[in-house]
Amino acid sequence: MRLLNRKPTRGQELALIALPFLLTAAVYLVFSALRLADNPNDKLLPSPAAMVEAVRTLAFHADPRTGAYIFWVDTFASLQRLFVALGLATGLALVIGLAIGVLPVMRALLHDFVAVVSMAPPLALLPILFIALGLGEASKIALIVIGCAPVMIRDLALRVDELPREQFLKAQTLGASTWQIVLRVALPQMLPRLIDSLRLSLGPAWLFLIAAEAIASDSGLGYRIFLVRRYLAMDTILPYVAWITLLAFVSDAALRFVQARAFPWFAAARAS
Amino acid sequence: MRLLNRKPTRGQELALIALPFLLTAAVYLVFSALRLADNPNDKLLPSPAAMVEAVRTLAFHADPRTGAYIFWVDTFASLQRLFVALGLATGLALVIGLAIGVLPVMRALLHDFVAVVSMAPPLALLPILFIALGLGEASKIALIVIGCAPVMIRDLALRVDELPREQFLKAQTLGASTWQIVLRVALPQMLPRLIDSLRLSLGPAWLFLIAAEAIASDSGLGYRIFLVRRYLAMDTILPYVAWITLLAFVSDAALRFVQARAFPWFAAARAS
Amino acid sequence: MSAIKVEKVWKEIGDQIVLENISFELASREFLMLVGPSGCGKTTFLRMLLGETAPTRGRILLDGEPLPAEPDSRRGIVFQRYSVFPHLTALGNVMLGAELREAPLLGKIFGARRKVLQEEARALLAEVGLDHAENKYPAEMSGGMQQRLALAQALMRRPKVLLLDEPFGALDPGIRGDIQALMQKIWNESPLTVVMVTHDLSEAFRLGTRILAFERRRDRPEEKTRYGATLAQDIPIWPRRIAGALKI
Amino acid sequence: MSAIKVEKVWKEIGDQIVLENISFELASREFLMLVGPSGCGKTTFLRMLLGETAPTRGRILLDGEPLPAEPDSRRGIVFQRYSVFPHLTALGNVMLGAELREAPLLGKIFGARRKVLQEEARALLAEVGLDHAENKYPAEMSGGMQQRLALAQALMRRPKVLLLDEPFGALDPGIRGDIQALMQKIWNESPLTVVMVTHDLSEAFRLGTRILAFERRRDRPEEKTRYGATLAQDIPIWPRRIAGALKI
Amino acid sequence: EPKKSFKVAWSIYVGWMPWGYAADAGIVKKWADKYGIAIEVKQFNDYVESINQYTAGAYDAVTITNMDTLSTPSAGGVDSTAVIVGDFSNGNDAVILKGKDKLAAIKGQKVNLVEFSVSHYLLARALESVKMSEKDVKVVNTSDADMAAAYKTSDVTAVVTWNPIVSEVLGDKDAKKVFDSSQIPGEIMDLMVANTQVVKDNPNFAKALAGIWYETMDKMAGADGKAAKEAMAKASGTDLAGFESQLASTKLFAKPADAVAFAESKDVGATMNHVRSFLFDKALLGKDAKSADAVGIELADKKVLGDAKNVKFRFDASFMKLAAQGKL
Ligand SMILES: Nc1ncnc2c1ncn2[C@@H]1O[C@H](COP(=O)(O)OP(=O)(O)OP(=O)(O)O)[C@@H](O)[C@H]1O
Ligand SMILES: Nc1ncnc2c1ncn2[C@@H]1O[C@H](COP(=O)(O)OP(=O)(O)OP(=O)(O)O)[C@@H](O)[C@H]1O
Ligand SMILES: [Mg+2]
Ligand SMILES: [Mg+2]
Repeated sequence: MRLLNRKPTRGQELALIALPFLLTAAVYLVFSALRLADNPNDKLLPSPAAMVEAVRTLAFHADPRTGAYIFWVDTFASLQRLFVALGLATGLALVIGLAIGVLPVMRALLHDFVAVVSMAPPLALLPILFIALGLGEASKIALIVIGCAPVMIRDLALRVDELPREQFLKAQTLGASTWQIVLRVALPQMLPRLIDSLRLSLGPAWLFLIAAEAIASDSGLGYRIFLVRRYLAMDTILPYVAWITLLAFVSDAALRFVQARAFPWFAAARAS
Repeated sequence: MRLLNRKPTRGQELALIALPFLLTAAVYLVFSALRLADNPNDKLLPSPAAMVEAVRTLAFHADPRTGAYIFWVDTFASLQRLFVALGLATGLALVIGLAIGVLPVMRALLHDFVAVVSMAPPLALLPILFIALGLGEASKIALIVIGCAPVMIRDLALRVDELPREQFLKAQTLGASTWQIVLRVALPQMLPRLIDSLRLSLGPAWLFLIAAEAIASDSGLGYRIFLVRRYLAMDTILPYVAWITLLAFVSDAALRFVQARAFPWFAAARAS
Repeated sequence: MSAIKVEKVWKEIGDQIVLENISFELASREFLMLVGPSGCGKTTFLRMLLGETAPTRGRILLDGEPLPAEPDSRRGIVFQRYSVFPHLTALGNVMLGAELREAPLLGKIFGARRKVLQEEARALLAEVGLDHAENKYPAEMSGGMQQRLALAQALMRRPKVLLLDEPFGALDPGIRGDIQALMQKIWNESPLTVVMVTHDLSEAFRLGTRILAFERRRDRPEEKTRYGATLAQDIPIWPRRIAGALKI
Repeated sequence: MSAIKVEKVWKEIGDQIVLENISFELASREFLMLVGPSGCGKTTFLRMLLGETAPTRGRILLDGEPLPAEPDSRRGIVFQRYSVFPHLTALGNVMLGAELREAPLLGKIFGARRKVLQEEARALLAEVGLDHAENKYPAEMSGGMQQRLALAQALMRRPKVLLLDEPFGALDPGIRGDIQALMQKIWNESPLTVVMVTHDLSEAFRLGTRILAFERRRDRPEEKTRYGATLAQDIPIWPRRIAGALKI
Repeated sequence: EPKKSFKVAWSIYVGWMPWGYAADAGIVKKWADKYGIAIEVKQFNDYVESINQYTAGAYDAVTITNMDTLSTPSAGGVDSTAVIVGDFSNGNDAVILKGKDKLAAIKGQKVNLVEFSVSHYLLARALESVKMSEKDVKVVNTSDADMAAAYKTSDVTAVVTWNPIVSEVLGDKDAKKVFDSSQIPGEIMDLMVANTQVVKDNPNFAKALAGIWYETMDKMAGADGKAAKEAMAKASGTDLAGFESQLASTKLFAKPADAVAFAESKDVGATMNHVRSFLFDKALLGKDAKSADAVGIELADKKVLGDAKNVKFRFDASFMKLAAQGKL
């Protein structure tokens, strides 16, 4: 039978899925053990026990001075920034993307500008951003928005373009005004596509968040990673990275779930 | 007439396209002039003349110590890293993406693993990367590859999935082996889609490049930006950012051009 | 009343002449069938009737007045594909026209008035034979069901003119027969003037009250851009079909 | 020789019984038409003949041997859509089968041998009436042209059995007539056993040598999963059509 | 014009951790209230960004070294006054070689450091001490955050960096410290620098800063000093022992009088001379600078180094004096 037609059984499938994860873990453990045997104080590849210990201290022991549980404070601060920023970016993308997609005048005005802006590396403009917005939450959120929104706007405008022209004509024969077309034809069909776009933006958003927190912050997962990086405290960094990965993965899954639930028509419409 | 149906004339269109660019330039000039009036040595928003001067020095005057034309050396170093890395990422995406998309066994093995890896923030894992690959070009290129490839792999596997099942069946009735199906059915249809994916990766790739060059380097656009950031030399940073934007924009246009030229069947096939 | 008058209409697209000097008058309540070889400009002509694009020369009058330059609710349309909204259920699709009319701001009706509109929409759905599918999304329907739905949707807004561009071209023959009968019934019962493009001559004779054939007289490659299609034939159907007077 | 024997075949998908106890024998060179209401399992049956999916119970024999469990070059197929490769020209699509046969590693032939294959492919293209379109990509072709191309592509590999799943369902009636004639010509001239699914009874009678009708005897909702479709009718066409002996 | 609220930027470094502690412990608020003003003390993770923000005018004062003051705000036209000389690096910055214990062995090596930072300056001074110059080595810019990891790679053989990275790197068996800032005592100063115009218009702001600083110093020396240091250790991502070891290589002026004495000593002038010629060499005194004299530096005794018409960097011991006299 051709390899292409060979489907693993459920059991084989689970084994195959687990394999690369286990392999990665095994490789880590071997190298960690080797390094630790050489130098018990090696910080680069700490033992699992050391990582558990580090996380336990951060997650379950209140900071004596402030009474805060650092791990959770960091997580909360980062997630708050991330969600606020992605919310803003999504809102912007929806409004501007729809405008560009639906209105020829707005397309002329903004399409090329957004295309150029989306190519600019926002990290290099940080000093200006910080001056304009101060060093508080605003500038961190702004960095994420500036990093993610232009791409999302372009994506959404493209998606509006992909709606069959016939839908707009049809709506007009049903008496729809421009506003009504946006509201009842374009917008509801863009919402599930916006979720796709948002999912794609999760990765870059985390990147910008970490970069912003690395520069000016006093809490957050990215802040902590950069703070302890000076000491090469991989026993903290690695669990933090795993935790960020997990958070991103869960957000992604949640978005997919929302998409399937809230827009039952979408999966079929996309397939056809 | 509905706003939706109102198309600007060619002249109006050009004016509208130019407007936001001119506006941005005007806002910059006003604020720059205000700050410079206050402090003629202000570094944050230098005058256009100062920027031209800075670029001229870097681009047309050989560095007295090394005899190099810094601007071009930086550009060349960065582009080389970027292209090598994107080439590698593209190759990886093609091979692994096709494998996941075509072979159920490889899908079980790698699909979820790649999904998880694509969520990990690569910047935080730099120390391990350094140890594994050293501090030279390899680790910079690896950072870009690690940052871009998982997303491209996922994207490509998804695109293979989107090929109608019927094509694979049809090919089998024409006697194709798995290998032949990959080579003559899946691969050629993936190439133009890979260009789409590559275009989407340009933004993140520049981001990772700049981040990598900021960490350890002695040339490159990102290196220079972070170096002169130490004394807030925005007269160098801003032209560099504009230059990066231009380079990214041109690469994007070039990729679109290649796609249209090399795959004449693709535009129509995508539309239908 | 919804008579159409076409006066010396020319249409050029780019530097190609697509239609050349088309003139005819169409009385109210006619069922006009537009036929002609592929690429002769039938769709282009329909798009001018819709107001999506304007004639290069000449003009089109609707009830004696120049046609508005954009689509409006007097002219309903059913395309070959993409005629219903994928994000709305069958009922939502049919109600949309009424909702847009009555709620300029939100485009959505609530409360008691919604109930009334729903009943109206359900009656239309029943008429096109979709009474059991009101909660289905288009993607869950066959092509034939979608085109019926598109008809019901267009009728909800009570257009004076109904434009149809090969609405049944993609359907299976059996299903096609049903929907043709439905189409004739609708034309018969509603105050509609119908213009329908088709590739299928037998369909044209079965449904129409009049058949117009477009044709490119000169179709050699070097002539293609310099001469457009003209009105080649104008065939009234005999015995005459008269809307409302006819039993099927 | 390419006789098919179907022995007490059952097919369940999930916990729904789709087909129930289907048995029949098909002689070599027959042109079998498979008809039945939508959803009765015609496509499912064809997919079993193709080897894409296996019967739950019973078995299918091809020339006395169990059917291989995956598609191979003895059984060609034309689907309703997606039957040609969008990235290859018409000529490339037709040549593909031969190239795959002769170049296991690259799947591509060069040089003199390529010229020979090209001529062969051109002859086939001419036979299906696409001689002027050999450099066109499928997206540049109409639906009818694409289905002709799919036929030529399948024939290039000289299958013993040709499976067709409503290949002309989406075509306009005029074009449909042409392609039906073509189909009959092909069957007549090549050593083929044909199994074709159709919705169109008149097509079935026009082309087939034998008609099988599937039907769900019990189709009330609560019975739907517990009883599958069975072979309801088996109609030989009279006067008998015999491949190679018949003039159209 | 006088203003009521002020913003101070500080970044995470051993000599500046007291600022964070002072903010958390309410010392900042106490002194601000005393002078009827509001002071916001903002922590930066990234030192460079704090300098940039100050230079761009978003902050009124910043914790910064003497060298960076001259190269960035002062060269950028922002007239700046060193209100407090908090400490100088006394071993906190070091040149470290892998496997070689003589500085001279650095010849021909690649040296990883943060270019244009005090590390770069330290390297220049170190090379001078063995009659070499920067031409004898190859400098590779490397971010401080990644220096510890970079050292562990085989292609890195020489680094110049600061604490806590120095102790991190020295944890390695073959890491040898061949030169450190204790060999150029007093040359790398950690300052609290404020905008001169702001200080002139609002002397109370500078007084409050001095008040905050020396009260915090007292706290650290006093009974609950251990708790204070523990808090600072935690905030800088380490533990008490790690923090103490960093403090050990920092000459912290716990008493204002010591700081005054240091600021008024001749050594400051000599140091600034070294610093400005180093910066001029690297073209960091501005593009139009024709000589190291381009930017004027006013010392505590009002003597000016360089262009007296373009004084942009001033040492002012008066506020520390007030603290020493208990007149705040
Ligand atoms: N947007 C366009 N740009 C350029 N040419 C066009 C455009 N639309 C139509 N044409 C040309 O106008 C002519 C008429 O096209 P039209 O679609 O009206 O034909 P048709 O009679 O509807 O054909 P069919 O029966 O295939 O639908 C064709 O030759 C076509 O090439
Ligand atoms: N992959 C599947 N999963 C679940 N049910 C399926 C699947 N494929 C087919 N079925 C079910 O099997 C039955 C037969 O489907 P099939 O497509 O074979 O019918 P058909 O006779 O070809 O119909 P049509 O004329 O509409 O093409 C249907 O009731 C369908 O719901
Ligand atoms: Mg048409
Ligand atoms: Mg079927």
